[in-house]
Amino acid sequence: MNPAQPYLFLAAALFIIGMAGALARRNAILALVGIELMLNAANLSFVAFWRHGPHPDPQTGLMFALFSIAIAGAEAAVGLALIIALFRHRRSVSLEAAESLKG
Amino acid sequence: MTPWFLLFGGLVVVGALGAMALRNPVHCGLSLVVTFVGLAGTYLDLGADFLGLAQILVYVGAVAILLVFVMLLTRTGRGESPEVRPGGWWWGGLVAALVAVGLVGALASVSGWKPRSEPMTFPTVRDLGVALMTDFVLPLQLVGVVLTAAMIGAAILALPERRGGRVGRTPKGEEPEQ
Amino acid sequence: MTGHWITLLTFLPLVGALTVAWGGPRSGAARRRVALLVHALVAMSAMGLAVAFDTSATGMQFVERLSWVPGLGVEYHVGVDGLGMVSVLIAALIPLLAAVVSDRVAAGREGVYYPLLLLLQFGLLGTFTALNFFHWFLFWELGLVPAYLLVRLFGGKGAGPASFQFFVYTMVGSVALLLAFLALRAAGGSFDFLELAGADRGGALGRALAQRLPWGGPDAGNVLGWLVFGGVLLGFAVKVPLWPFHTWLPDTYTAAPSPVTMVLTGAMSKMGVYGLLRIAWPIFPEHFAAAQGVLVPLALATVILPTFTAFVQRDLKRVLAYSSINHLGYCLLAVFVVGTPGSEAGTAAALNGVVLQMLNHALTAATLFGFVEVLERRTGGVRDLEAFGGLRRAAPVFCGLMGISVFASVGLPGLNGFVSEFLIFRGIFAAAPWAAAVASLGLLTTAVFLLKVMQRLFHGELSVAWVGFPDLTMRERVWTGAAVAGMLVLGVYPDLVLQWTNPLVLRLAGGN
Amino acid sequence: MHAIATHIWLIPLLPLLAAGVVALLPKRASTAAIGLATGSMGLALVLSLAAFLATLGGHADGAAHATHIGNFDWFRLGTGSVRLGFLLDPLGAVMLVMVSFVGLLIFIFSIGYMAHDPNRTRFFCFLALFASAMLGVVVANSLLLLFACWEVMGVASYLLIGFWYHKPSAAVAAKKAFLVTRIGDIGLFLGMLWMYHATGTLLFFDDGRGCLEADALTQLGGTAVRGGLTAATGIALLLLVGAIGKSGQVPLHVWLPDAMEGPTPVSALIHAATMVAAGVFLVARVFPLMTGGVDTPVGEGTSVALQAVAGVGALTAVFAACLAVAQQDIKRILAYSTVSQLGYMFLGLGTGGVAVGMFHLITHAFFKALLFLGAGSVIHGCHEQQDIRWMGGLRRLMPVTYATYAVGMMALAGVPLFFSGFWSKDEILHAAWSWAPSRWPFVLGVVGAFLTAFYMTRQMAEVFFGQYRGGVRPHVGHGIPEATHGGTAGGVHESPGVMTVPLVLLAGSTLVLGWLGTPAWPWFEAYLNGHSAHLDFGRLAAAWPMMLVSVVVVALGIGTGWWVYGRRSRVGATAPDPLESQFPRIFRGLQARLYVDELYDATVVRLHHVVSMVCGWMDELVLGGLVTLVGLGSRLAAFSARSLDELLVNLGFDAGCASTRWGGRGFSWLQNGSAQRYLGGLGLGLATLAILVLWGWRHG
Repeated sequence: MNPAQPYLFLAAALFIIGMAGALARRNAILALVGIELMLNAANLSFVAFWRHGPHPDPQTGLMFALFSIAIAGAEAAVGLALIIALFRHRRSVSLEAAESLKG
Repeated sequence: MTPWFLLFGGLVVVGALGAMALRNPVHCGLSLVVTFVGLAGTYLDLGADFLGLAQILVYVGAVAILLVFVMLLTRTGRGESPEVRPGGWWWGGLVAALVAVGLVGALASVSGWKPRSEPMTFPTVRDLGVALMTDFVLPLQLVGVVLTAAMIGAAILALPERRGGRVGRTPKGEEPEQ
Repeated sequence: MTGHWITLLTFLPLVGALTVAWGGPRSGAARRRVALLVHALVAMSAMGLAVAFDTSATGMQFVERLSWVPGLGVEYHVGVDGLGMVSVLIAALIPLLAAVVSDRVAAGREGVYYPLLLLLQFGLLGTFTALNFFHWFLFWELGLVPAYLLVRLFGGKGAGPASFQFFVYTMVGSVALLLAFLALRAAGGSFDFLELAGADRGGALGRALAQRLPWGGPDAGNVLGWLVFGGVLLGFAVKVPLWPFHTWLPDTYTAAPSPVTMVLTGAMSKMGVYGLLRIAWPIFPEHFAAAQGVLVPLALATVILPTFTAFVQRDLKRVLAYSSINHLGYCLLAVFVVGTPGSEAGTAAALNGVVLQMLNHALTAATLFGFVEVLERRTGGVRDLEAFGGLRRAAPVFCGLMGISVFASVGLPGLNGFVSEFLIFRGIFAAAPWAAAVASLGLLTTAVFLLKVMQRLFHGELSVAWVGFPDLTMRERVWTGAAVAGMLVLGVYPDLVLQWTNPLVLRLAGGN
Repeated sequence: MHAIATHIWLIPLLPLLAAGVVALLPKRASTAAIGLATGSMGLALVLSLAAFLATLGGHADGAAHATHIGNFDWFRLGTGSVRLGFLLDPLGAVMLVMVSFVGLLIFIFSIGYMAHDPNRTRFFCFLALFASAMLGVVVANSLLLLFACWEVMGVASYLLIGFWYHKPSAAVAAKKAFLVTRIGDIGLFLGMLWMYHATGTLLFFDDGRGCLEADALTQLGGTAVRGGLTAATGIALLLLVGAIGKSGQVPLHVWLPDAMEGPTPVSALIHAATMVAAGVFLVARVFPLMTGGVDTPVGEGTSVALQAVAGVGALTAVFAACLAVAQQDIKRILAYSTVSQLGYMFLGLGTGGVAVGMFHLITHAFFKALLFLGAGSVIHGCHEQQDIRWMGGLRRLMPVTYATYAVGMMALAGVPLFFSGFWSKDEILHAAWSWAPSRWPFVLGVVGAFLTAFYMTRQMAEVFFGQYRGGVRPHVGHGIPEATHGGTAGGVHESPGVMTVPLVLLAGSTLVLGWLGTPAWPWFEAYLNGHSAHLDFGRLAAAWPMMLVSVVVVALGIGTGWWVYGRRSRVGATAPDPLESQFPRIFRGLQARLYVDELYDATVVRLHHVVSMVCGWMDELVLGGLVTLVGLGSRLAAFSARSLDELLVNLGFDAGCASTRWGGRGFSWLQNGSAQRYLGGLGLGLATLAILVLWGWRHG
C-alpha cells in the first residue's frame, strides 16, 4: 500500500457521502453543501497526489487546490445568491420548487 | 496511517455524514464546519500548511458562515416539509453505491506506485507568492476576473428586483402566496 | 537629509479628506474652510520643502526607503530631485488655487467635493514622489478615481460620456503601463526607478524578456522590447496627451467644472510629462532615438493641429483645452527630439525647458481656467465666444489680468511662457532644426486663436446682456493677482526654478 | 562717462517702472499717471543725452570703438548660463536720443490730445511700456534681450492700436498688426535659435566672444549650409524677415496702414517714427553679420543678405509710394509714405551701409513725427475729419500748422539744401548709384523719389490750398456726433499751444539735422564709425551730379503734383480725383491697395480657416468615427449571420428539424427540470465510466 492511498480512500468516501446527500435532500442549500463536499474531496486528492505523487514539481498540485478553493468560493457565492433569488420568488428553498424548467 | 490521519479522517467522515443526514439544516451547517476543520487538519498533516489555513479561512470563515446565513434568511414560518424527498435515500444511495464501487475498485486496483525520486521540498508561503506572481500570473488574473464576475453576479441576483420590470420571469399561476 | 517630510506632505491631504468627509465639520461652509486650510497647509509644506531643497546636490533628496515586500522588490521609496520638486510644487499649489474658486461648484455638496479634491491631491503628490513602481502605480491610479468622480458628479452637460471616455482612455493607458512594468519586473529588473534607469542599454531588456518568456522566435527579444516600450509610452502619451490620443481631453475639460479642469490641466496632465522624464526616458533612451521618425511627427502634430482646431471652437473652454494640448506638445516634442545625440548644451536646454514648461503651463492654464470659472459664475455658465464682446468696458480689471494670462500663454517675453518655450526651441533646434522650424508655426497659430478669443471677449461694443457684468471681487483680485505676479516672477527670474532642475538635467544629459 | 555707460539700463527701466506703477493706479489718478509717465520719459531723455555726450567724448579720447558693454548672467543653463547685457555705442546712443526725444514729445502731445479720454491713465501706462520696450531694443547687447523687448513692443503697439477697443475696426487692426509682425518675429526667433546654436552665445559684444565679433563671424561665414549659402547668410536672412515684419516692408506691409486706427496722432506717430524704425535698427545692429561675416568696407557689401535688404527696400520704396498716391485719408497717405521711406532706409543699409541708412532713419523720424503731429493737429481742427477731400483752404485757418507741415513736406519730398530729407535721401541714391551688383535699386529709388514729391504735393494742395469743403460732414461715422458748425469754415480752428509747440520744435530740428550728414561734412558717418569728421567741400563737388539728378527729380515731382492738383483747386468734396478721371482703373487699383489684403485674405487667411475646419472635423470624426465604425461592424456581422442562416435553412435544414423535433420529444422526458435527477445521471455516468476504465485496465 502506498502512502497516498488512505487519503484517496478518504476522498472517495467524502465524495460519495456528498453525492448521496446532494441527490437525496430536498433543501437546495443542503444540495449545495453536498456539492461542496464533493469539491473538497477533489481537493483532498490533489493535495494527496501532490504530497506523495511521483512528480517532482513542488508547487503545481498545491496551486491547483488553491485555485479550486477560490473557484469554490465564487461558486458558493453565486449558488447561494441563486437560492435567495429562488426563495424570493417561491417562498421556498425546496428543489422541487425550481423544476419549472422542464422540457 | 498516522494517528493524525485517523483523527482528522474520522472528523471528516463523521462531519460529512452529519451534514448530509441531520434534519435541521442549521445543524447540518455546523456539522459541515467539522468536516472542513477535519480537512484542514488533513492538509496540515500532509504538509500543505498554507492550503490548510486557506481552507479554514475560506470554507469555515466564509462559505460555511454564508450557508448558515442563507439558511437563516430563507426560513419560512410554515411547518417544515419533509427534508428528504420521498424515496430519496434509495435513489441517492443507489447512485452513490455505484460510484463507490467504481472509485474503490479503481483505487484498490492501483499497483506499481513508484516512490518519490527525491526528497520532498515544502514550498514556503513566499515561494507560493512568487510562483503566483510569475508562472501562474495568468491563472491568477483569470481567477480574479471570475471572482469579480461572481461577486457582481451574486450582488445582482440577490438584489431585490425592480417592481414592474421583467414580466415573465415568474410564470403565471406560480406567484408566491403571500 | 532625513525625516519623513515627504510622507507627511503626501498623506496630509488624505487625512484632510477623511476629516472633511467624516470628521468634525458638518456645515458646508465649515467643510470648505477645513479643506482650504488643509490645502494651504500642503502648499506651505511644499514651499518649505522647496526652501530646504539643496540646489547644489544632483541626487534625490528627502529620501525615505522602507522595505515592504522584499521578495518582490517592492519598497516604499520616495524622494524628490529637481523634477520632483517642481512637480510637487505644481501638485501642492494648483489644487489650492482650484479649491479657492470651487465655492460655486461645490455648493451644497461640500462633503463630497472637497474630500475628492483632497484625494486627487493625495494621488498627485504620491505619484510625483514615488520612486518605486509599486506604490507609484497605486498613486497613479488613485488620482484617476477622484478625478473621474469629480467630472462625473459635478460636471456640466455631457459629463457622463466625457468622464467615461476619460476613464476608459486613461485606464487603457494604465493597463498598458502595468503590463509593461510586469514585463520589466519579469525580465529580472526591479521596480525601483533609479535602478531601472539604463536597464535597456543595448536592448538588454528585450533579450532578458525573451529568455524569461520562452514563447516566440529568435527575434522575440527585439519585438518584446518594443512592446514594453510601446506600453510605457502609451500609458504616458494618453495622459499628456499625444496626438491622436487626445480626443478625450477637450470633451473632459469642457464637461468638467472649471475648478476641476484647473487641476486636470494644471496638475494631472503633468503626470504624463513627469512619467516620460522620470521613467520612460531613462529606461528606453535607445528606443526613443530609434522611434523618432514616428514620434517627432506626432509631437509636431500635437503642437500644430490643436491650434487650428482651437480656432474653430466656440466654447471658451474647448479653445483653452486645445491650447493646453498645444503647450504640452512642446514638452513632448522636446523629450522626443533630444533622444538623438545632439549637442549636450541643446539637450540641457531642452530638458530644463520641459520642466520649466510644466510649471509654466500649470500656472498659466490653471489661471486661465480659473478666469473661465470667474466668467461662468457671472454669466450663469455661458461660455460661447459669440455671446460676448466689449467686456473691457464693464470689467477692466478682469480683462486686464486675463489678458496678461493670455499673453503669457502666447509666450510673451517677460512672462513665464517665453523662457521655457525658448529653451525648448533651443534644444530642438540643436538636434533637429527642421522640427524647430515646423513647430514655430505653432507659435504663430497659437497667437491667432488666442487673440481671436481676446477680441471676441474683450473688444467691440459691450452687448446689452452684459452691461451689469461685475468686475473682479476683492478675493478674486487676490488670487488672480497672485497668479499673474507668479507669471511675471517666473518670466523675469526663471533661475528660481532652473536652479533646481539644472543639476538634474546635467546628470540626465550626461548620462545619456 | 563711465557712470552713464554702466548705468545705461536705467534708461529703459525708468519708463518700465513708471508703466508698472501706473498700471496699479486707479483710473481716476490720471494726473499722477501722466506725471509719472512723462517724468520718467523726461529723465530718460536726460540720461540719453548724457549717454550721447559720453559717446562723443569716447572718440575724442581716441578710442577705436566707443562701445561700452555690461553683461550679466540671467539664469544658469547646463554647464554655463544664459547671459544678457546692455551696450552703449554711437549707433545706440543716437537712437536713444531720437527715441526718447520723439517719445517725450508724444507724451506731451498726448496730454492735450487725450485730455478728455476717460481711460487716459491706462493710455499712459501703455505708452510708457512702449517707450520702455523701444529703448530696451536700442540698448540691448543680446539678441535674446532685443527679441524680448521687441515682442513687448509688439504687445504695447497692439494695445495702443486697439486702444479704442469698442471700435471693431480698431480691434481687428490691432490683431492684424500683432499677427503680421509675429510672422516676421518667428523668422527672427528662428534666426536667434540658429545663432545660439552655431555660436553658443547671443551677446553681440563680449570681449571677443560675442556673436558679432570677429571669431564668431569668421566661424559663421565659414560654415556652409546648403545651396552655397553660409550660416551667416542664413541667419542674416532670418533676422531680415523679422525686420521686414516690424518695419512694414513688402510683403508684410499690410498691417501698418491699418494701424492708423489707434488714437490719432500718437499711435500713428509711434508706428511711423519710432517702432517701425526698430526693423531698420535691427539690420544696422547686426550689420557685421549682414555683410556675410566678412568685414568688407562700406559700399561694397555685396553679400546675399545685403542684396536682399537692398532689393526689399527698393521694391517697398516704390510700391508704397504708388499706393500713397491714391489714398484719401490723410493718415493713410502718411502711413504709406512711412512704408516707402522705410524702404529707402533698407535700400540705404543694403547699398551704403549703416551710416547711410541710419542717417535717413534719424532725419525721417523727425520730419515724419512733424508730419504726423501736423496731421493730428489738422484732424483735431477739422473735428476728427481724416478725409482730405473734405478739407482744403486750411492755410489761412491754421497758419502754424500749415507752416510747420510745409517744412515737413519739403523735407520728405527732398527739397534741396535746407531740409534734412534731401541730404539723407541723396546719400541713399548716391550709394545706390555706386552699388556694384545692380542698377535697379537706383532706378526704383529715383522713381520713388519722384512719387514721393508728387503725392506730398497732392496732399498739401488738397489740405491747405483751395477752399474749405468740410461744411457738411460726408457721413456720421465713428466718434462723437458733430456739433453745429458756425460759419463757412465749419468751426475749423488752430490747435492749442501744447500741440503746436512740439510742431515748431520738430520743424526746427528738421531744418538743422540735415547739416550733420552732408557730403562736405559727413559728421554722422564719422561719428558712427568712431572717428572725427573734417569739413571738405571737395567732396561736395564730387557728389554734385547726383545731387543734380535728385533736384531735378524732386522738381519734376512737385511740378507735376502742382500741375495736377494745385493749379485748379478741387471744387467739391465729392468731385473725382483728377488722376481718377484720367486713369480710373489704375487709380482704383491703387486705392484698393493693389488688392494685397484681398490676396492674403483669399490665400493665407482662407487656408488657415480651411485647415482649421478640417482639423475640427477630424477631431469630431475620430470621435464619432470610432462609434460609427463599431456600429457599422456589428451591422455587417448581423447581416452576414442572417444571410448564413437563410442559406442553411434553404439548404434543407428544415428537414433535419423534423427529426430533431421527434427526438426532442423523447429527450424532453429527461429534461424534467429536476436538478437532482441531472446530478444523478451524472453520477451514474461517472460510475459507468469508472467501471469501464477499471475493466479495460484489467484486461487491456
